[in-house]
This record gives sequence, structure tokens and C-alpha cells, in this order.
Amino acid sequence: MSTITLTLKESPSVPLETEVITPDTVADLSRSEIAALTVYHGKRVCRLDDFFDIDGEKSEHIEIHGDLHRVRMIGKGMSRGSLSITGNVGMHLGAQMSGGTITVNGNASDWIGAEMTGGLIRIHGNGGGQIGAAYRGSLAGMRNGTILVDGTAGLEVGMRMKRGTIVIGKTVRDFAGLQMKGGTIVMLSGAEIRTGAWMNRGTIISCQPTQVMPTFAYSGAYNPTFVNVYAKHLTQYGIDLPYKVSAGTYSRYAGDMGVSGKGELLVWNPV
Amino acid sequence: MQKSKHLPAGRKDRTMVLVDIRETKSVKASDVFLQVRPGKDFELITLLRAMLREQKVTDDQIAETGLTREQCVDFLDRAKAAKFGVFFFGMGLSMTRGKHMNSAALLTLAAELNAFTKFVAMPMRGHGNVTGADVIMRWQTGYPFGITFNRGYPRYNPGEFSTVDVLVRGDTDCAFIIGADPGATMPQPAIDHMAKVPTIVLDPHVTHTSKLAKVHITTAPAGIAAPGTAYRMDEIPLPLKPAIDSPYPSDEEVVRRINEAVAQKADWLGTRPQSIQHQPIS
Amino acid sequence: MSELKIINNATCTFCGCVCDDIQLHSDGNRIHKAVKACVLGKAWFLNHTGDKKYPDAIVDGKETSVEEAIQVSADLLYDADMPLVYGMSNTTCEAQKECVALADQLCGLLDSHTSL
Amino acid sequence: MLRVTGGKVFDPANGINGEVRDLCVDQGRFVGSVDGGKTIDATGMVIFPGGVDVHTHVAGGSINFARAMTPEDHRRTQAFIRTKTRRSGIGGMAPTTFATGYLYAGMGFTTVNEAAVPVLSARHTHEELSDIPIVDKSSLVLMANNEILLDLIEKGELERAKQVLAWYVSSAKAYGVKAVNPGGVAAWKYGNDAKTLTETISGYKTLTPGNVVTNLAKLVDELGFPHPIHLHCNNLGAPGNISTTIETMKHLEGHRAHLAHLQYHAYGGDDWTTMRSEAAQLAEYFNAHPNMTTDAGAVLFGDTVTITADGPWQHLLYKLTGRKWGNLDVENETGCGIVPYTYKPSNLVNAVQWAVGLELLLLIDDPWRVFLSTDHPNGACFWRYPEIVKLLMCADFRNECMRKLPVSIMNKITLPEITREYTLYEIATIMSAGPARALGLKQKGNLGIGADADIVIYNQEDDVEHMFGHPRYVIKGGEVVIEEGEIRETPDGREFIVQPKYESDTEAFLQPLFEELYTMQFENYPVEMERIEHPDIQECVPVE
Repeated sequence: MSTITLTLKESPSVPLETEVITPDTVADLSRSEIAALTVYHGKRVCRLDDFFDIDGEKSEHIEIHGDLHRVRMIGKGMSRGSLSITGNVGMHLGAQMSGGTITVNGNASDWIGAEMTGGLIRIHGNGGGQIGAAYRGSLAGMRNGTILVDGTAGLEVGMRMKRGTIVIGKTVRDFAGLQMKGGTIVMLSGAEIRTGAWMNRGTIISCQPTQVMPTFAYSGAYNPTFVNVYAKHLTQYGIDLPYKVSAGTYSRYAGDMGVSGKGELLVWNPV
Repeated sequence: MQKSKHLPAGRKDRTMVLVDIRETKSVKASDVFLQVRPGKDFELITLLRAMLREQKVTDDQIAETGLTREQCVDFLDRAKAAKFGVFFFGMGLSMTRGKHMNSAALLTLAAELNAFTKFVAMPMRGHGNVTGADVIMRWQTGYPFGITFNRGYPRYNPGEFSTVDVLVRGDTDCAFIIGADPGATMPQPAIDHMAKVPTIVLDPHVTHTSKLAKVHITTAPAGIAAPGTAYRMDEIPLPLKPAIDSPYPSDEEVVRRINEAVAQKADWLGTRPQSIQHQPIS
Repeated sequence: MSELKIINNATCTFCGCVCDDIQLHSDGNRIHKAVKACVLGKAWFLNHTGDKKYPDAIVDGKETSVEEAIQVSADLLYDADMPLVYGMSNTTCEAQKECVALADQLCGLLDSHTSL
Repeated sequence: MLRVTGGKVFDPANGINGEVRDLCVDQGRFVGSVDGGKTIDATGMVIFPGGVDVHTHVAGGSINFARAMTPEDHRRTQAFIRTKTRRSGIGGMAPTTFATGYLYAGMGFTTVNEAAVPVLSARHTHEELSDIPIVDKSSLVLMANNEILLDLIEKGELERAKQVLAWYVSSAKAYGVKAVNPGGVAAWKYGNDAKTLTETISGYKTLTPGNVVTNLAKLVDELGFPHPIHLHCNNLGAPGNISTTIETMKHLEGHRAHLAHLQYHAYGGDDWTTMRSEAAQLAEYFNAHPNMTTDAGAVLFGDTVTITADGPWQHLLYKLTGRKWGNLDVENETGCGIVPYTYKPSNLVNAVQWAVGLELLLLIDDPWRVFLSTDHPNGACFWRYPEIVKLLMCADFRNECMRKLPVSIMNKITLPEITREYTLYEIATIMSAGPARALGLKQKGNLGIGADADIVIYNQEDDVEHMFGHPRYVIKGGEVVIEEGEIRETPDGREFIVQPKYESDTEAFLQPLFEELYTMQFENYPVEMERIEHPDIQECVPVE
């Protein structure tokens, strides 16, 4: 399997917008065509090879190396293939993507997989805010797909998401699942505050004790069957979601009553 | 205070409810004071929304916010019975943890109260004419703040293009500051970045920001020595009537001259199309 | 000192209320009275004078002319890859429009106090 | 100097129907002949006078609120990129001011009338209007819910009311008077509405919407504004509102009137499920009463944002959609609601609305009395007018579109029975000559000598939607502003205003009332003439 390798020459001085770095764009392009793709360095219109050394051509598998924290929109809208990134990466990674896989060995900034409709994003480091969220003013965030973050995450994770799965390994900041309409957020290490605020539907699972909004009503403890199914599904990514009755139960909180929501927050209580 | 067909007795026909985390001088001027626990505004407003739609909430849940059930019920009764209610909110709400979501909570509560009576919410804007900046940016760019033109047309994303974030991340390489003194108010990493890049300041005073800037230009104070227009926080524009003669030019004149000087330079826009039907990026 | 003039229904831009019922008594260089203004408004009107308290312009710590400072500013903004135009609270709508035009022309960032 | 030669000219105001004529322009106006200058060879092309929009919402507090509410639309829509000489802009449901000018000019419109301005927001509105390039503008102030004026009408002090009305229009630097849901917006301050013409308005002892309608129409005629009262009837959008609309038209007998967006006022039925078109009934009454003009307020399927001073209606719409809602209150003058909305062909109500707009345009016989509009942005965005032109000119296309509607609405609409197709001459009438005449703008909507040289030159095409959406040239005041889809120049437009005279004691009468009711100072309220960019004062001639 051939691969296109992009190596950042040096970190740009201001944000670099590179929505052209997707498998869809480069799949049929020669090396020189890839080199000539347009990127925006601040207000300047530049070529991709002004910033990247390019190796390989005509492939839907891309590897990117370098300190990409100011490089934004990588993989935006991609529908197939793979992107493998080594280094920290900037905002809007995989936003609005519909398929394919993105892997990051490093941290990623805000808006990972925002408004995505399909595909898989896996961040081995920390994620920023607004993961899988809706852009300002939009009615819906991610509509399907999977986002897995091993580390921490920022504000408004899964804001207005409709379907799909987000799993965060370490602590999540405020407003996880804000105005959520469906889908599942798993917080392996719990969250700070205001989890599930204004959620209408959907499920938030916290594997650690976490603060519950006063507008959520406790409605019993149990071991829902679907968590069982979910846990088995997540084992393929090496994620360990507790579900065994022998190990504990989930406390179920229904809300958000502030919006007459029918969402649920499940908090794991180990035996 | 203004009298009207609806409120012929002026102030006496009005009820003022003050919500704060501590007793301030404004308590004396108000009819009801609600002392909310610090950092619980969002929870309180969301609870009120729940109570408004007759959801069952427990006393414990209410107590978390620092208020009692009686206080909440009394407040909602007053709000629903009002002829015309207004929420005024300030930086205690919009600049504390939760930020824009705290404001959004109050705006939504106001909207929902319209099922009972007429209700609106209005931010108490801080300095002078910040409302004017909002209003003008909206009609000229479609967005109120947090804008980039780097693609040749406006795009919006607070958090990405808003100044504190831009400066803290080091995403700009030249800052033009007018009618503000971020050098005195912003977080230190933002100030450090302003000191690192060439910064240009227009202000009637030599400010903290001027001191770290490469360029400072003294201008006439707006409304005192410079004429023009300012927007009240309810978006009503008012004419300014300068009372003193300033030895300095107005902001308007200096920025126009900078615009003219930039326009003299070679164009870098070059090969971009004149319009695009659908924007490729959000 | 020139003759005292009275300006009725003047507008105060210290805070967002923008009261427009202030009566100002001014000698052209200093406002002596700001009738109907609140404590904040009085301080705002009475603290400004027509005196030349500051240099016209400063570049790199040295006093210079406005024209020189404008040229330097234009060069810096033009050369930048991602210039930022920020603030616009304590200024007029007319200046704000020029600021939006500047950011548009520069293809830069534009933001106001609102985002704080 | 400019000469346009060889084109087929459609100039209904001068009775010219497709004859080949040469047009000569000097100093921005049509002249008999010119010597030298540029020549445009328009052989084989179609020439119209510049389009005139009699009813649109492009500037002011409410559309500006709508802009702030819809960033998601700005992101997906057309963007105009900055050039060395031209400002950037965003199109879409609520375009930015610069883009508004580019988009109107881009489809051959050179004059637009902003139809709803509260006096308190007049200063703001004029600021926005001056940022709309290329086109000429006018604006109408909202007067049918103004407390001072309503009190005077209730007391029967009509002479005083006339003076006050003149003062308001003069202070706002407006062009005429708009009445929205007379009494209904005032009643909304009590959480009520005014749905019939004869019920007393909340907060008043005897005053009815009918009194307001008749008296405002009379006052506007007496003051002789070039444009008659511009009326948004009570009970907008509600099933069965045809009776309110006919009742309103009866109250207008003996006066000139322009009824805005009648599409929203021509419904039968008792509720949303039984709602049907009453366009035929409305058109029959309208055809027999030549004192009135109207604009269609047509609906096209798709996304838009609805904006109106009709607060009660907007709150209902918000509850129906469950989407976003913005609400503004303009002190004692008026209010405004804003709700983003999507018209869907599968929705029975929307399908009826779509049909009613077209039915009115097709069933009202006289193209001089019914004009092209979508009540932008309420029914659809103005830049979609070419789609309506195609629906009017091609019965086959209309039938094709009707096939996408639910079968169950076919007995609720008249459209399937209508075979009329508009001619180019009639299109020129409803798009330019008619609205210009209704606005009382003699220098617009015609190609006669002395008129403003606003010319649209189209390639004659079978696809009329493409033809009207892509003029070959647009000439504004003798200057080529659009050429083959490219924006060439972006000159400032003018603003048409009236300055009616009022008795010298009017201000002394108003000031104490004003100080009791308003939160700003009387002196700071009127908009100074210097604030108007390129004012063009039009004469007032009282109507007998």
C-alpha cells in the first residue's frame, strides 16, 4: 500500500489552513500536483510545498509529521482513506468528515470531528474543546461516526450531537453533551461540571463519580443491557467499559429537566 | 422615571429584582434581592426553566443554588404576572465560568417566559460604544465579533478568532488596538504576545498597551472632543456632541488615513475569484 | 480662557447606557460641569481636557508626527501575515466603520471587546 | 455619455413593447441624442428599465438581528471576495449590506424600498442604507402602533394627528408610511393581538384597527406622499384571514393604498389542516377596486428567515417551528420578531402559500397593480426573483412544480386551473414600471427622456430563470455596474425622502408627550439631513 508522506518544514508563524490535506483531494494527484495545492498562511495564498516536504503520490493514505499545532482543517470533509499524524495538530481536524480514519499520535486542538457524519478519529493524546460539536448557530453536531480521545478533553464535547460515539479517556471539562440530541458520550474519568446541560436525548456514561446538574433526577441504579453491547463494541479499540453486575451498577439520572429532556446520565458505582 | 399607558405610576408600577452573589449598594434600589451562590447562575436559570415547565425538582436541588423554593416560586410568579419583563445582565454572568452559556441560559428563560407574558433580555454593555461595534460588524460582515477575513471574506468562530484566544495562542503577527486597553485587562500570556509582535495603539491617553506597543498615536476622545455616533446598549444610535477642542485628530481620521496608506500599496489579493457560490470551509 | 458655552442633551459614552440628557458647561478646553451625569459620567467628562498632555505619536519610544506614525502603521499592518484589529469600545461608529474596512482590506482578524 | 443600440426595448411606462430602439444617456439620464461616448451594441438583446422592489427588508434593527441569528447560513452561502476596490460580503438569507447591493444589481434591480422602519431606528437604518452600494433606496416608517398617534386618532384629533405624522416622517427622513398589523402590535404589549377590524384594541376605549386603517390612509393622502399608505393587514398568515383582508380593503375605499404581501392574507379554512387558497376571491375584489396596488409576497420552497413587526405572529411561528426566535421591542413605537424558517413542498400549509403567491400574480388582471416581491426575506430571498419570473412565464414549468406538491392540496388551490403566461412586457411591468409608479418615482421604471438611466440588458434565452438571473449588462445612472456577471463599479446610491410641512406648534405639542414616553431626548430624535448619503427630496402633492 503506497503512502503519501507530508513533513512540515517548520511550524508556521500564524495559522495555516489546509483543508486540501484529505485522501479525497490527493488520491489521484501526482507529486507535483499535490505540491501545488493551495493553502492559506494567514492572509497569504501559498502552495502546500511552501510548508511541507512531500513524498509519494496517488494514494488515499497520508502520513503527516511535524509540529502541526497551527495547521488547521486537516482531513476536513474527507470520505475515505486514512490520515496518520505524528505530532500535535491544530483545530478542525476531521471536521465534517463522512468516512475514513484519522489517527493522531499527539494532541489535537478544538473542533475535532465537528459536524462529522461518519468515520473514525482516534487521538492518542489530549483533545480540545467542541469535539464532535455543532458550529455556532448550527442545529446539529456530529450525526454519526466515532471519536476516541485517550487523554483529556475541553469544553462542550459533543455539543448538539445527534448520533455517533465519543469516548474520552481522562477528565472532560464543562458542558459535555451540551444540548445533546442523541448518540453516546463515554467519559472514562468523569467530567468537571454541567455535564449533560440542556440535553434532550442521548446517553452520557461516566465511569467515575461526576458532578450532576440539579436539573437531573435520580431514577434508580441498574445495569442496562445496551452498555453490555457497547462495552463489547469498544473492546476492539482497547477501551474497557465496566458493565458486569458483579463489578457494580450504574446510577441513572434523567434530564435535563430544564428543557424537558429525555436524556440520561449513567454514573458507574463499583461494588 | 418614564410613565406610560401601561405603567402610569412610573417606578411604583415597576418591580426590580436584583440577583447577585453579595449584597451591593444596588440592593437598596431594588424591591427583591436574590443572593445566588457563586458559580451557580447557570444551574439556577436551568432550574427556573424546569420549574416554569412544571417539572418536579427537589428542595435539595434548589438549595444547591443558594435560594429557597419560596424565592424561586415568588420570582417566577412575579415574572409571569409582569406586563413586560426585562432581564438585564452584566459581566458577573457573561464573564464567569460558563460565559456565553450563562448568557444563553438567561436569553432562553426570557424566550420561554413569553408563553406567559412579554419578556426580553438585554446585556448591560460595558464601555461606551461596544454595542456600535457589534451592530456595524453585523451589517457589514454578517457577524458580531470574532471574525477573520483571511480568505477575502468574513468568517466567524469565537474561540478561534476572538482576541484573547488569538493572542494566547500566538496566532497574530501584528496587533492594531483602538478604543481599548487590553494591556491592562487581558491575561498575561496575551499581553506578552502583544509585546512580542508589533502593536499599534490609538488612544486619547498613553495606556498600558501603548507602553508595550511599537506605535502609539494620540487621538481626540470620542464624544468629548470628537463628533460622531454611539449606540446605546439597546441598539439605539445617538449623536455625539463634542464640548472641547482637542489638539489631536479623531480616531476616524487616523484610521481612514491608515486605510488610505495601505490602499497605496501593491495588491496581494491577486488571483482570488470575485465570488464563490458555496464556501468550501466553515 | 474663552467664553463658557452650554451644550444641552449631550451624550455620555462612558458606559453602555449612553445617556443623552447631559448638560455640559465647557470653555472649549475643559468641561466644568456635567449636569445630570452620574458619578462615573462626571469623572469621564471632567477628566478630559484640550491640553496637549501626550505626544502626538510615539514610534519605538520616540516622539514623532502623526503622519510618520500612520506610515509606519500601514507598513507593519501590510507586511503582517495575520494582522489583528481589536477594541472599538471607546470610539465612534464612524471610526468603527473605518476599522472594519481596515480589517477587510488587510484580510486580517477583526474583533471587539464583546469577545472578552 | 453612452449609447445602447439595437436592443428590443420593453418600456411599459411609454408603451414600448419589444420594439428596437436606441437609448442615449448623458449625465446619468436618458437624453434624445448624444455625440460621442461609449456604445453598447445590444442587437438581439432584451432591454428593461432597472428593476424596482416595492417591498423588501434590507436594512435596520430587525434584519441586522436576523444576521446575528443565522451564522450557519452565512457559512454555507455565497461569499463576495474583497477586491482592491470592492468590500467583501456574505449573501444568503440575510445578506450583509454590501452584498445586498451586489445581489440586487446583479439581477438588474436599481431601486429598493425598505418597508419597515421604526422612527427610533431610523438613524440606524439610514446608516445601513448608505452601506448598500449601487442601488437607490427609500424607506417607510412604522406608524400604525405609535402611541401618540393612536391616542390622537382615538380622540378624533385628526388635524393634529396629520401634523404629528408629518413631523415623524420628516424627522425619520423617510419616504412614506408603513402600517403593520394596525393596533395588533400595540395590543401585543398586553400579550394580545388585533385580528378583526372592528374590535377595540387592547389598552384603548374605542379605537379599532379599522379606525387606524381608514384614518392613516386618509392622512397619507392629505399629506400627499408620493407613495400611498403601505399596509400589512391584520391577521397575517392565519387560516380564514381572507375575511379580515376584504374587510380591510373596504375600509380603504376612497383612498389610495398599497397592500403589502397579500399572499399572507388570502387564506380560507378554519385551521392549519383545512387552510386553503382564497386568492380567487381576493383577486375578484381587488380587480374591481382600482384604488389599490399590491405586491405578491410570494413564497418559494427552501430556507429563509422571517422578519416582521408582527410580534404575535412571530411568537406563534416560533412555537410551531421550535427553532430560534428573536424578539425586539421598540419602546412605544413597535416591536419585531425574527424566526428562521424552511418552506417545504411536503408541508400542506407551505404548499398552499406557494400557490397563493403565484395565483395572485396570475389572477389580478392588471400588471400595473400587482408587483413581484417575496417580502424578502419572509417568503424567500430577493435574489430568487428569477425563479418566480419563470413560474409566471412558463405554465408547463408551473405544472411540473405542482406535481411535487401533496395531492391533497389540489382541491385547496386554484393554480392548476390557471393557464395564463406572462409576457416580457408584463414582466417589465410587475418588476419595474408598476412598482416605480406605485412608489411615485417618475424617474424610475421607465426609459423615457429625463428618467434615470437605469438599464438592464439581457441575452434573450429560452431559460428565463437563467436569463433574468444573469443580465448581460446592468447600467445604473448611466454607469455600467455589472457586465457578464462581473461587478464592474460600486457607486453609492441615492436615498429618496420626503419632507412634508407641519405646523410650527407641532414640536411644542409633542415634546412634553415625548419626554414622558421616550427614553431619549426629543432634540436627539430627528435624523439630521447630513446623515443621509445623497438625499433626493421628492415632492408631496395632496391627493384630492
